[in-house]
Amino acid sequence: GTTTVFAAASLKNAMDEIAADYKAETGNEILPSYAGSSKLARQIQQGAPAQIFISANPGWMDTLEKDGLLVDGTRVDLLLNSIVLIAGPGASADLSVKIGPDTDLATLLGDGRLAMALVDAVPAGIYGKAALSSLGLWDSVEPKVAQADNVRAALRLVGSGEAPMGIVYATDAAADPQVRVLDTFPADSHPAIVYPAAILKDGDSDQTRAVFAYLTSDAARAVFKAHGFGIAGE
Amino acid sequence: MTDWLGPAEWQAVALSLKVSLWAIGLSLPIGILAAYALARWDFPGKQLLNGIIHLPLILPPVVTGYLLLLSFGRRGPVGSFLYEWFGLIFAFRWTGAALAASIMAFPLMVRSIRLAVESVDPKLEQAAATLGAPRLWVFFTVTLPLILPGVIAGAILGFAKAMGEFGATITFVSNIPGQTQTLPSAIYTFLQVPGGETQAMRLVLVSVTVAMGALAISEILARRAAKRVSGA
Amino acid sequence: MTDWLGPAEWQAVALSLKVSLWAIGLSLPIGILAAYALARWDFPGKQLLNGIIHLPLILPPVVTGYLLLLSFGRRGPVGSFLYEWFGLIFAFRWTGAALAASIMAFPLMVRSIRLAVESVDPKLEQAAATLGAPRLWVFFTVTLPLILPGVIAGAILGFAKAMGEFGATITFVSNIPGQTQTLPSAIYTFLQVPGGETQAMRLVLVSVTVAMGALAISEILARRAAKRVSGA
Amino acid sequence: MSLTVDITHPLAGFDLNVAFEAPEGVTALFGRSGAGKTTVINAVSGLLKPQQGRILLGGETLFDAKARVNLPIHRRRLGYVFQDGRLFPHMSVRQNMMYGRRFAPRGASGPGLEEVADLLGLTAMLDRRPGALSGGEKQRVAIGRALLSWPRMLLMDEPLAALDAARKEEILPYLERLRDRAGLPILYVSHSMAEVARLATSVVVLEAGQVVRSGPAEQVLSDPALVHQIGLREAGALLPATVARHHDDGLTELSVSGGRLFLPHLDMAPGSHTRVRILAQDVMLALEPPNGISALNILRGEIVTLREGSGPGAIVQLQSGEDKLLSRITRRSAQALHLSPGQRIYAVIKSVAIARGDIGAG
Amino acid sequence: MSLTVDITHPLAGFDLNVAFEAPEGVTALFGRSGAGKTTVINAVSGLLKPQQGRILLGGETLFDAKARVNLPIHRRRLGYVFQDGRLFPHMSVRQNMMYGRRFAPRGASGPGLEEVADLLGLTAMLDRRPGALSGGEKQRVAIGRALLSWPRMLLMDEPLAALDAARKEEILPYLERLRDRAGLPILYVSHSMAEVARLATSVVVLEAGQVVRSGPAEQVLSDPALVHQIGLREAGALLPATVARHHDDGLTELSVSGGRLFLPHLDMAPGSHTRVRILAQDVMLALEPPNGISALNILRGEIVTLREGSGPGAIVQLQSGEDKLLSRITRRSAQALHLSPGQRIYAVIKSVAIARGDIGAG
Ligand SMILES: Nc1ncnc2c1ncn2[C@@H]1O[C@H](COP(=O)(O)OP(=O)(O)OP(=O)(O)O)[C@@H](O)[C@H]1O
Ligand SMILES: Nc1ncnc2c1ncn2[C@@H]1O[C@H](COP(=O)(O)OP(=O)(O)OP(=O)(O)O)[C@@H](O)[C@H]1O
Ligand code: MOO
Ligand SMILES: [Mg+2]
Ligand SMILES: [Mg+2]
Repeated sequence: GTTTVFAAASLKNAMDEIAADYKAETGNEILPSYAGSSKLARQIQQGAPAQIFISANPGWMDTLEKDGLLVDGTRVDLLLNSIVLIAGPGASADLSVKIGPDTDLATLLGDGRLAMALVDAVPAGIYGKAALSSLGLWDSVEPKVAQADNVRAALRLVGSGEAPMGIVYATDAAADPQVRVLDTFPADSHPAIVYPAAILKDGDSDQTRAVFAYLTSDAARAVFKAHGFGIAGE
Repeated sequence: MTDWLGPAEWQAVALSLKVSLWAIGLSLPIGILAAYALARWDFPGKQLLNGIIHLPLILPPVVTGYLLLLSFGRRGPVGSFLYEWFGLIFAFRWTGAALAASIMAFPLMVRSIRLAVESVDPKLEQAAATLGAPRLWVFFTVTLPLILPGVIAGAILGFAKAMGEFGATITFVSNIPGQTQTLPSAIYTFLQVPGGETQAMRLVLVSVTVAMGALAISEILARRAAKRVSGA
Repeated sequence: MTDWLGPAEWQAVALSLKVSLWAIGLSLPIGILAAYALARWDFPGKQLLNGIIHLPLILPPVVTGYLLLLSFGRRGPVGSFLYEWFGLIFAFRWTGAALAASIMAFPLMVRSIRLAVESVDPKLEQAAATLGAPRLWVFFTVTLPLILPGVIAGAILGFAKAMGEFGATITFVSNIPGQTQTLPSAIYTFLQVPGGETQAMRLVLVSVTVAMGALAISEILARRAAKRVSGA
Repeated sequence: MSLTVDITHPLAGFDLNVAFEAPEGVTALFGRSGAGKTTVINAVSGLLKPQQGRILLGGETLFDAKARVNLPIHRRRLGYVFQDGRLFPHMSVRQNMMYGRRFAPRGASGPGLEEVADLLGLTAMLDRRPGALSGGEKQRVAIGRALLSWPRMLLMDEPLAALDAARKEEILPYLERLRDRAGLPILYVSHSMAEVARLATSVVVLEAGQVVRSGPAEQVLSDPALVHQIGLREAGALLPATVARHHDDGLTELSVSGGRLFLPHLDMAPGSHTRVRILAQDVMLALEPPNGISALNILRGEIVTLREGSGPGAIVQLQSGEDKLLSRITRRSAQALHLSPGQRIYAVIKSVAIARGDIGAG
Repeated sequence: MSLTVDITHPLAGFDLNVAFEAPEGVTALFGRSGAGKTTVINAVSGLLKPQQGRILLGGETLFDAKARVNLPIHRRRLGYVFQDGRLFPHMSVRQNMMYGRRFAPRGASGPGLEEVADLLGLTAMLDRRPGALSGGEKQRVAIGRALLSWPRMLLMDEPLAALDAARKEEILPYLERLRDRAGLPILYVSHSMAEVARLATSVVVLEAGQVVRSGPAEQVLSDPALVHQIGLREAGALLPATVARHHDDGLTELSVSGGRLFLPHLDMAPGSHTRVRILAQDVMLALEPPNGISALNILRGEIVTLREGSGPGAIVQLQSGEDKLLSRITRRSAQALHLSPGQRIYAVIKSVAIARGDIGAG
């Protein structure tokens, strides 16, 4: 049998690997469907044939929970992530930035742009804005922000040299040799970046529970870690 | 080639072709009818129909997909009706992808065909009528052959659009490999993850190749049709 | 109305209009030229040109945006050339949004116009030549007026597409309020957050209203042009 | 089967206001360019919906504005040869010609493709497309297409204008045979008086949308008042005639009410009725029967009217037997011969001037 | 300015293979439907690029396959009146007619819009679009458009086919004046022998793509061998004539080499040269000069040849002065009069049979 897992797009590499492992181990298939968390959540609201949902955004999981679409008690915080400030290929090698309330990010940017995901809509952008705000940097930086529709697009803006710097997930930055991580935002500068997971009411079955259990198994955690994620609760 | 693309990717290619061909095949007759009606008839609500046909072009695809999800989804009014009466399910099936593709391609098809209809000289249709041919016969033996270049152009535009459609599809039917993961969805997914660009570009290449092939065929067909129409 | 939409949203409406009008205005002449060339001339690489023009339709918009970024970005070969020689910058500017919109709209425009060119009887152009008119004059006084309905159809298709374009635009020039935040970007943003639907639908309504207005105007213009062409 | 037309319709320069009765046979619509001929035919065919009036064919109402009757075009079954061709560009000549055949009702009959293609000289080009045909070839295909739909009536708008004299000579007798054999009524527009005189049983003269004269061809064409409408060179009389006998030297003798006429051999049985056209300009007048002259045909008559024109010409109308003849001579001759109404006179007609083309089997 | 055409081009049914010289004046292309007339004109205009050969106009090479010369259409400046109209549908009649004017080179001159519109009866419809014109009106606009472009030469493909006799009568003299005044050469296609005879200085007869006869109009038209090509009814001779004087009763006296002819008043100064056409069927033969007959014109002649046709007719060619006349009579008459070559004879010609339309100012 197959189990359909709706997963935030940024989980693709890790989930593909886990699905392959799972199949090798059990012979059963995990069918992942990747898209933005908001899309997936809406589809679940409309009765999508998914059994498990992993969101990059606790907000959408809250919505589904309120709608009563989750199997009670199955929601867990599965993964953690952090956001980092990155520089592109154009930046001089000795550029180093330490993020703090005194960082003059606006000056560092010059007439360049700071690439972020949509700061009011996409999780990575929301976290980034929260971090900059709490550090008191937002007001000076805001006019220089270029918002992309997702983290990868923001990463690409930096990687291609279009924007000198950007704010992205650590997982994304780690995988792109074009960019260099300047610094990680302090964990307390923004709400914890967690990826909640849950079993959906329509999809509850033994098999689903087995897959869900596998996702929290050590084997799966190792894979997630290898892709740069943190494990919630560790 | 089989090595070059993984099975999931081949699946996406096959699915995209299936979805696009069905999308065009089924919507073409309706498109021709709509184009003919807009070009030749006057009826109340004509401008409204024209506007509705253009909507998918005007709206961001995500919105179209969202509206499709709301109306054709399992819980949506149209979706539940179709399911109860005809057993038709669109949501999260390849049929839904085809529906999304055909709706996105529809305005392109209709415009092309409508232009072609408008350039057919009604005098020829009148001549056919004086020879005793009823309207429908005139349509199939005179009008349709004469608008064929426009129909082909519309079909190929629509096919290309269907092959490239992504926003509405992923929003409406999600991105489930083998079921609703079309080429563009697969490309999108690759672009979402670190290091996915190369794989994405490989799929882009496949997509471009398929579409170019279709384009070339359509050009040949259209040229042949146009030659017939010019009467030489 | 001013209360109904916030200033940022008004900005988005105004920007979308500006971007779409520029996109169509500037690409229309090129579109007419390309359509004419494809319809009437034979030259090496014709099929290639045809293919390239259709690419933005075939590719998922994100890919088009990405390719635009690679070539028209500051470091891109075309982008750096244009900057050095003409001081033109596309990245993060509304000009880039217009470029993206025009490239996405281009295949739609070209197809419509090309169909119209193909339905112009070359005998009329020949007649003009026998009266002493050089080619360019023939084009502007005979061909162009006769293809006007097609040009208008192409322009309105393109305009509608430009108003709805989102994927390529946001990927290429991102989303900077007042600079590159067009209506679709704003709509998309609202749709990303739980509970944003109402606001999104408000903007959808604005977008639909604007586009329907444009559509209605184009219908009137096209009808007038078609009436002239029919010679009555 | 007769056609009744009584319609009013506004046009650019004037109102079309036409009422006439077209009896069996060929009714010619005659009039200057822009007089409204095509418009009338369009109304009969159903392509134009007149503002007012009605159109009846053989008792059936095709159109009646008051009764809101408007028979659809395809149910009228009128074979229309358009002034502007209108061939289907995407079909071969054969397909064009056979297009209407399947709509002929069961039991209908008419000429076959081979026969018509042969008549029209199209046999060699049946598989070509109309785009690469010459002007006259296109026109012939259009004629064939209308004939082969086996219509109840033919509407022909200058069908022979683009054709050479020889081809016309082949097609005209065929139309005559159709008219006579199938009783096929024909509404015929032509600028050529020769065609009209030959084919028409009845003539309707239009001027700026109004009927200025209509009636049997013999009457209309020999009306001296219409000479200027018809054109000086084309004016002439139509005479009913009977084939008397065939002579060994190839001449055919016809008897007309005023005497005998000799013509090049006619392929008609003795006793059959026909009519001949004698152009006013082909009739000389002589006070005495001339001798030693190559003209074989001399009819005795009496001058009815003598109309002097504005120029140096004069039109003389003669009574010869029961028929009226027209003669166009110079005023000088009229004076030299002291012509006056009531005078006895001889009309000298060159036999060959009564050309084959002017003999209708009517 | 003379035109030299020598081209080869493959067509659907045969190869076009045409060589002729068109001197100043009007050259008529005559031939049956599908003979290749339009194709020749297209080649001259540049619309068709012949496979082989060359085309020269007044010493300038328009086309030369070997030398790879092919002057672009718009630089040829030949006013083409198409067989199929080709009006610009989106322009008013006025705009259509004035379209070519701006391309006339500096220093060129020609008729004005008012003059041409008046001649063609288009003044009232200058602001209408071609779509709502009648067939003949369209054709007239096409003629006007070509004239008003002030071309170096006119190419006219059946320009008058859709027009009524009266309108033709107005346009033909105008074309003659153009031909004479501006020395404008005209290549003219027509199925009407009357038009050809009236206008043409030289005639080229085409048959299935080949030139079967070409030369000065007088020679070609009075060649008894071509009677069947031209059509029996249209055969006739062209005679050069000089205006002798005008009589008070409205007749004009012409002198031809064989004697005198009387015609309805001609608007030409005494002494001016012209030519008259005498149809074979309008010429009767008499052994003695007849008396008391309305025919004014009697020429003395001598029989040159006597050709009996397959039918009951015979074509007699006469020498009258320096000119040759044709007469078409019945065999019976020929026998009754004992006609034989060398015989002295009188040709009786009805004065009015030499119609205005057949007098060219050539
Ligand atoms: N659609 C129309 N609207 C208004 N007027 C028209 C329309 N079509 C034709 N006319 C005018 O009506 C008049 C009669 O046109 P019609 O075509 O009946 O003439 P016709 O007798 O057939 O002439 P022709 O011998 O030149 O073909 C013309 O003056 C023409 O300009
Ligand atoms: N494009 C073409 N390709 C091949 N054959 C052609 C083409 N156009 C015309 N023909 C043929 O060439 C022949 C000559 O055509 P053309 O148009 O010159 O005739 P025409 O003498 O003008 O006849 P008409 O008096 O009927 O107009 C015709 O038999 C015609 O079918
Ligand atoms: O695709 Mo996400 O929801 O922006 O990680
Ligand atoms: Mg007409
Ligand atoms: Mg021709």
